[in-house]
Amino acid sequence: MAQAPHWQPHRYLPMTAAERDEMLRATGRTAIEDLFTDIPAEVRLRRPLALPPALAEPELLAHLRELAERNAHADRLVCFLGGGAYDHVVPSVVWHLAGRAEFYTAYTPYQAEIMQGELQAGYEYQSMLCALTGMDVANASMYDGASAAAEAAVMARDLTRRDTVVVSAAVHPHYRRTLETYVRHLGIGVRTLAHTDGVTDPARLRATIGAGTAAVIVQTPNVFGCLEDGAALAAAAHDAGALLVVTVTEPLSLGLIEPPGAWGADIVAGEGQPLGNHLNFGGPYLGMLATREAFVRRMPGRLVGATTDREGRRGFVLTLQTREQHIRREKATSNICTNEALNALAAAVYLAALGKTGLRRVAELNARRAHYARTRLTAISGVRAAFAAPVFNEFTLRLPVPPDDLNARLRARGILGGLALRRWYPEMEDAWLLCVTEARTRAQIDALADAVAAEVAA
Amino acid sequence: MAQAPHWQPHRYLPMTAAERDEMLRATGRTAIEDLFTDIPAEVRLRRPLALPPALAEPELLAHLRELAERNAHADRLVCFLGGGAYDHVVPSVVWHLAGRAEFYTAYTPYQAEIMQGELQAGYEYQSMLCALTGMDVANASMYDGASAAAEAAVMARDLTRRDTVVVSAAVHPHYRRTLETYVRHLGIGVRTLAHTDGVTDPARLRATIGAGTAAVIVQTPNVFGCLEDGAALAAAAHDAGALLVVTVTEPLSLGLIEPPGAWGADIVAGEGQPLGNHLNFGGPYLGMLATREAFVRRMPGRLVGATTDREGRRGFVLTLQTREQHIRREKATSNICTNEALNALAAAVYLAALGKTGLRRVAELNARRAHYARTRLTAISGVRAAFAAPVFNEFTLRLPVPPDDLNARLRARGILGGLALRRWYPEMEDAWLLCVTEARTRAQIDALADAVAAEVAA
Amino acid sequence: MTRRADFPLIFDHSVPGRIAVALPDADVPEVPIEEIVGRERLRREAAELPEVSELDLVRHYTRLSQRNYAIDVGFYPLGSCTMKYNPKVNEDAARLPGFARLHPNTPPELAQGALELLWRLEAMLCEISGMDAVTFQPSAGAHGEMTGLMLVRACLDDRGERRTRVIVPDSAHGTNPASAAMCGFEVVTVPSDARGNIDRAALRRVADGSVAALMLTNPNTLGLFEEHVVEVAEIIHGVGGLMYLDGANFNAVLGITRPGDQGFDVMHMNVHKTFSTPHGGGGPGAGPVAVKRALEPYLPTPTVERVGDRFVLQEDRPKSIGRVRAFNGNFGIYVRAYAYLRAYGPLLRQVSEAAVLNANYLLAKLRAHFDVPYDRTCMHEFVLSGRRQKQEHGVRTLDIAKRLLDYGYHAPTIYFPLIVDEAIMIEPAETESRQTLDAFAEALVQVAEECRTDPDLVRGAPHHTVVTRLDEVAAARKPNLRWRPKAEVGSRA
Amino acid sequence: MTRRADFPLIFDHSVPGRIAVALPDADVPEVPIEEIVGRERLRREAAELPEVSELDLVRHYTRLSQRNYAIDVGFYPLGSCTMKYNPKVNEDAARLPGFARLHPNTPPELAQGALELLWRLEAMLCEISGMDAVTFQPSAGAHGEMTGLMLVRACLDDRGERRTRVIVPDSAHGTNPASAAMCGFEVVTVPSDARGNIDRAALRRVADGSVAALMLTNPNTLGLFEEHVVEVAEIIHGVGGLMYLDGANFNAVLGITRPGDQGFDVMHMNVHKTFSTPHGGGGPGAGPVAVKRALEPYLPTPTVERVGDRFVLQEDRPKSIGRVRAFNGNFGIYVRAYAYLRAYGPLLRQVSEAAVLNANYLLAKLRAHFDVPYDRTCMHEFVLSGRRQKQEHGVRTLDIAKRLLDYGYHAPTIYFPLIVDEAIMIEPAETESRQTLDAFAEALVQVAEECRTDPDLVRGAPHHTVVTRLDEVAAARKPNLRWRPKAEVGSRA
Ligand SMILES: Cc1ncc(COP(=O)(O)O)c(C=O)c1O
Ligand SMILES: Cc1ncc(COP(=O)(O)O)c(C=O)c1O
Repeated sequence: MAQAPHWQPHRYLPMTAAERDEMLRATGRTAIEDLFTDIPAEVRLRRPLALPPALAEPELLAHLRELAERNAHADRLVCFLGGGAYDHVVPSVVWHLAGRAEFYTAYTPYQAEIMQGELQAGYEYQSMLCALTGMDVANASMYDGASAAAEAAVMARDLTRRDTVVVSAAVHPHYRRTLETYVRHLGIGVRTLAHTDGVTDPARLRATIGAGTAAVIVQTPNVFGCLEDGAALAAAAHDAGALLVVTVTEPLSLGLIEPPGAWGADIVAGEGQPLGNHLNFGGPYLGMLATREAFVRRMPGRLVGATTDREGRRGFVLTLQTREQHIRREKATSNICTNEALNALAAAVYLAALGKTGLRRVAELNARRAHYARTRLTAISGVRAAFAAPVFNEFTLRLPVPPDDLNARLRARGILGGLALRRWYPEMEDAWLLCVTEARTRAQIDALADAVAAEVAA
Repeated sequence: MAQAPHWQPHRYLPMTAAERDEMLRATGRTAIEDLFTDIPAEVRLRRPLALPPALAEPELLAHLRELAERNAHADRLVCFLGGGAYDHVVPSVVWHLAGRAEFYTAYTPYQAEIMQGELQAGYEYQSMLCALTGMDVANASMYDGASAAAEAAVMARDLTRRDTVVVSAAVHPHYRRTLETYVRHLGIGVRTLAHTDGVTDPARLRATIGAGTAAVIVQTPNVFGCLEDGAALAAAAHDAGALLVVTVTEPLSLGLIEPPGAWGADIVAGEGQPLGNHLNFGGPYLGMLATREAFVRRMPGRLVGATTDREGRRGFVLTLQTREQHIRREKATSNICTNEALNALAAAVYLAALGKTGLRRVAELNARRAHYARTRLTAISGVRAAFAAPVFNEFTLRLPVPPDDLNARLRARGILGGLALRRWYPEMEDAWLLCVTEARTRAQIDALADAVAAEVAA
Repeated sequence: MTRRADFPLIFDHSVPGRIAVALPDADVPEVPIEEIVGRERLRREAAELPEVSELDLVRHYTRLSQRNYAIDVGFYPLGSCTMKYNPKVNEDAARLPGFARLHPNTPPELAQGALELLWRLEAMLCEISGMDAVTFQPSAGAHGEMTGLMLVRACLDDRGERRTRVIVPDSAHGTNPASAAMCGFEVVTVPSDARGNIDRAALRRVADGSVAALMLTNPNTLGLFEEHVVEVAEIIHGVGGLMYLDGANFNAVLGITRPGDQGFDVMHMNVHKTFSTPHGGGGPGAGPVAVKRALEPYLPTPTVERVGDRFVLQEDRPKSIGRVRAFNGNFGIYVRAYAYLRAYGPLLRQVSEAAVLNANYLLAKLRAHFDVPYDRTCMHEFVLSGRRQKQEHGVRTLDIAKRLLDYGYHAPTIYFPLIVDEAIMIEPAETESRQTLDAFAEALVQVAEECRTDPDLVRGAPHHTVVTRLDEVAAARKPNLRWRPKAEVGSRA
Repeated sequence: MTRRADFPLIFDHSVPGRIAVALPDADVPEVPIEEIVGRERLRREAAELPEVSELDLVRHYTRLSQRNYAIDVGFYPLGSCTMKYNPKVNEDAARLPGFARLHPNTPPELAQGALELLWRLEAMLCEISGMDAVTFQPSAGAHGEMTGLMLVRACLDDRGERRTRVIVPDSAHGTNPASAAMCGFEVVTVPSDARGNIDRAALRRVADGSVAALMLTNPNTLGLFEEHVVEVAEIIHGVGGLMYLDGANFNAVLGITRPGDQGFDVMHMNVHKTFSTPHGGGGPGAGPVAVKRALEPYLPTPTVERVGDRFVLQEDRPKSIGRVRAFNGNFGIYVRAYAYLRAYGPLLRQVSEAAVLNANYLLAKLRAHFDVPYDRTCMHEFVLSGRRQKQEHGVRTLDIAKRLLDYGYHAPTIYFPLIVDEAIMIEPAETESRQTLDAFAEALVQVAEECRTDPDLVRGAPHHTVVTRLDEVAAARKPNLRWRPKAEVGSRA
């Protein structure tokens, strides 16, 4: 292969053609190709990559703007969609801070002495997550809520040495699907417990679990928006010697609702997106994972710990790394390495911005506005609440018209309607899952109710 | 006045009601009002300010977005407007860097040892501006191009001890108007020299100036887009003992055009917006001011100089401050204090991003695309070039229809047309000033030409 | 170890051929460039700009930024400069494409949102100041001073009065006399009295028919409210002069007292102080000027006006002084100021209450350790004197300031106002917490202690900064104001 | 002087009643909150979150950020991690509201732009890798490994083959065996040969009908290209196993050779390495998995497909392994990766050319000063050994790494791969300039010199960082993993 005749300057590449030649010379080579002679000739690519031509920055941005504009994002349609991702207000400060280059262009803090920023932020995040969930320890993040729940199941198996997990049908279906994928080859069985009027029935749970049950997995608020009776479920699980894994897709609920740690959860796994992270069409989000102190050495994921330097000053390091794959390899608690540190940082900034009283107030705001919306909508003839259980900021309605049809008609009125639950529960043909956060104004709720009333009557 | 009963927490105010009371006590007062007793009672405001109620952040942003969307900005209409502000590509890096909090939330670098970032950036800006203009020294910025030109006139008066300035009618009218305002009360006379076929005629200039002329002020490219014969104008000015002040509203032209320093300018004053600064509906921009070394002590504005610290390390300080108002008070070279440091920083980042070859290339791109547009447009029957002089990225056309009418029709096609010069030169009823930068693609230019052809024929 | 080395210049990173942007092809017919602009006009030597890759560029400026002190990094008690928190959401607002990408020559009918913003801002500024109309042209405080005095001049000219003098107290900021000079006025200085107010007797002596205006800062630069401002206004108005307010300290009295009610005819505001717009390390700011009705005809062009339900840029102002800059003023800064005011609404009063309380609280903590030349209730700031430290320990205020840098603080304003010997001017601003004030007071008290116990330590400060004390004298004596390409080095200074 | 003090925690700034956000009123009819959620479900004690003002918050995190090393701050030669420049424009793209504000449950017909982006990205990744289909579900490299091995498993199960073992070379990253274990495979380790390739004789010995897959990293973790990759693939395919590529080092061979052509059946890519998406100090990343046609039926749901001129999220995949996370993967990261690839186009090859040349250049400069266990032409990175320094001067590689911090550099990866004694793994990446490499080489050589002349200096490093060497042993022995409110301190560990 002859040396490529050209070297095209590129803004991301400092190397000039002249430098390339000088550097080649310094390594005793004459052509770039000399560096690739270890590659068997028959698998070298003899043609340029068939990729669309390089774009200069303005063209690139114009193209991406065009793609972005072809999406009905939440600044364009008024969003009443929930179902595992939530349109909350993200205060401007959050990403002004989390978006600082020193944070987002760093790697995992392997060299603690020059990474105190990241490490301390991680420690603070862990602390706030413990406060939020009422648990003893939290790790520095997992990929997302679904994978965190799956890893929690594996962790429960390791802790209990039992091999079945029982999961409520009212747990988000993506979480259940992820769980099944994760445990399939680990000899862990998954049993799904049907819901009863939108919640998990403790009595039925008792009847389902037994000596082989490693964990019971429930979610609250659950996929229908209903609050579970956590204490009763915990008692049922514990009575059978199983652990209770609690999944939370809407952590803002914990500003108002008694946290899992207070009613007996052994592991809390959930989604941190609602804490200062954007919707991002599904990611990056962050998995939250918190547990009891006794279980920490069985925990997957990165942990930051406080320690001291040679002068006795406080400092932070990654710790308990013997759980992790780079040391324990196939015996590790998990394979997770890169996680979602930056999103965890954003969550910490968000929680600190709200603070103790602000969190409570924003949670109340969610509950009040959702309650108002539910009241207004169920006053419409033919529309009724699907379930009786109390809710936080999501609730399920039964509609007299197909939910997808209604959504299509709402769209024309600038509204992104609720989720047609049939997508996940085929038997729930008329069920419509609506979400109302603090980002929805009363005027928007009224407009929704008026629109639904009009379309349902039409 | 009784103590205001409430203290409402606010996100920008750390003080809590409890702290307020404790702190009052620490100062020996019991009420906030006790702090304001020096204010004559009769001028104390006895009512709350009649301002619209406080907005939380999401409402605030929604309101501002709504206002912003009611403007036909350059991402919405394809912009062919110039006339002193230019729609160039601003590389993403520029404001990622200039927008760093350590830069934009700093004050003027009075404490040099902790402000080396700002100071060094200022020194580098001055250096790049010298390179760009071909001058010896540049200051760290003025308010904008117009005020810089006005201050240059005052500076020329001080240097020459003469009291008339002659300004070409082809200098941007805002600059001339600003000049007149600035010098009116200083005993400086302003004479305007009519343009000749869109440029300043050196022979007419010679006939106009004399022993009382402190400065000749010309602009290139001038307000019609035409390049002036700078060398001839400089010779004319110098032969009369006057200084030549050159105004530049489009510094990108200096990537391609011989800089004023090379053909005899004594002071270069101009607008730095095109160097990495956004259009911002007119500001913040930055005034550029550069001059000969001999004149530096007569210069207005901040100057950064290199020096050394006690260990002999290089460092930077604000220097030659004896020119300035806080030391010289009414004898200062100017009253300017706060200037446009951040915009100058952005300009420096922009110039460094382009670099020596990039600047030349982007300047060529402007010239080529403008040339192409001019060629296409003047091929339309009834449309002709107003002037014969060479141009950079702006040019004046004569139209067979009223320019404002054409603009209104172009708008419907998504185009923000050129400037109807009649706004500034009432006698030029059919003149249309068009600007074509590197941000305009060939397709956009073709669309403009097609639209003009269609509308002019219609 | 490279720690002692000079921090490199961007030019040091330059390698011929590098570039940090991608430029599209011209994609138009190739025409020789000389044919377009003419060979004789072509630039012969390319400008000696650095040639760097995008990463080099990013790293250079990121590292430079880390060598800068800023409000977001720490406490900034720089008196008179009002370094308060700059809300982040305001930055987002100013960057909305509808504002940032709006061309200033856009026809007003296509810029209604921007004009409405300015129009609403004007109404709010009038309510807060007690004035009647505002110009947005001036780009900073000093620019506003000049503009305001030109309005005074235009008004007096219009009345046919040839008044030549402007009175400025000796405590005034340097921009005040400089601005007066730029308007062709003669500056008359009057002293302050023992309580830090303007000396009314002296004022009466100079107040006559030649006085165009008095420029007053209120609260003044000692951080004190002019107790007799009403009387002072009467004196000036009595001789036919106008009252100009340097509004740099307006942040102390928002919602508490209004300059328009105190007798001022014209004032500027520093939105980069009072209304929290970031100072940018030396600008951009904005210095809108507010006037009473009588001065309105003279305001610069354009003004923002409402006609029916449309907003226009009014250029047709026959008595206008003209322009003081191109286009519509620092619009992007006004977006931020507007956002700030909308975030407070009538709560704005609390800004001043907290600013003044913070200042008095800090003063109480420091009173015992420094001379307090005018010991009154201060407003948003106060002035100490380092006289004692200088006389007793030979430590100058400059040294104390530099030593504070070692403690991780920005220093207060020093040697201003000029009427206080070894002045130390401290302004905490309302956005600082009590904890921050306590810690700062402790540091300053400790420095005062060091002046006694280890004066050399203080005189040698700063010790922990990226460079130690810089030689300003050498910088001014042999100015080195720019980098030059290697070949040129030494050829000129 | 407070320099020695602990840097405060955000909790240290907390004061009851402070808040950094403004919350709107509920503006809906007041209903007692217990009636809404039920009294027994109400939270009894509010979460102990810090209460701070907006400025306190900003300052805390700004200052924390300054205590962090990052690509934008300096050189980051962290082998295997590929710390290259993260283009700024990609951040702008990802923040466009059309992407950042797009709800994952939005019906696909309302998210056509987002889906088209993924669809186009898939096509580009296939072209670069020589594979046929891609899943975007995995959130990082290790997640991709697990997913890829599950695909292998699903495929073999589908063929009715019960294969239980996965072969992993001893040079592999720890995630490889861990991922295999998470899929229930037994891990078989094979050694490397003297040239740093996989030992083919040993491989042949373990390769039998029980082998599900070989997990290979190529270029491998020694920075060397597996010279016999084609033969190795033949061995594995010969026994019916599949070839898995850990694509962490893909950045070395973009446009030069394609895994699909080398015989790999499935691979993951680390877009946070190869395609420049920022690592965020530990994520978010993305680990898309690319497969040959035979494995496509098993890909997780959903996949992005084109139907006519519309794009859909295909959930109906009967043979799919299911999901490995909720929603559509780390979409925001893919926006950046897409932007990166569009900025290069076919020029992408130069990325690898420059990365490999930079590495060989740096190796040439360092060869004389450290042991080079496998002295071949390296790819994008190379592994030195600190054996000599340890044996001769008693200085460990850890010390050398810490000492480099004093010179202002991030340290290389150390003690990985495990097969090299005192490993020092250096990856310069293509975005670094020769000047940076020269300066870094100089520093490292100087540290090597210090190992001889002043070993204690090195052993005591770092000396110039915000904290000195931290006690990791104590941290693990008595874990302190969270702050607790004062009252609680000591009550639990
Ligand atoms: C009292 C006073 N007046 C006027 C000014 C000048 O304001 P600016 O810097 O905005 O021109 C300042 C600012 O330094 C000041 O403190
Ligand atoms: C060779 C190799 N394989 C796998 C991984 C794991 O990738 P991730 O951190 O994205 O999970 C890494 C990253 O550290 C790596 O270097």
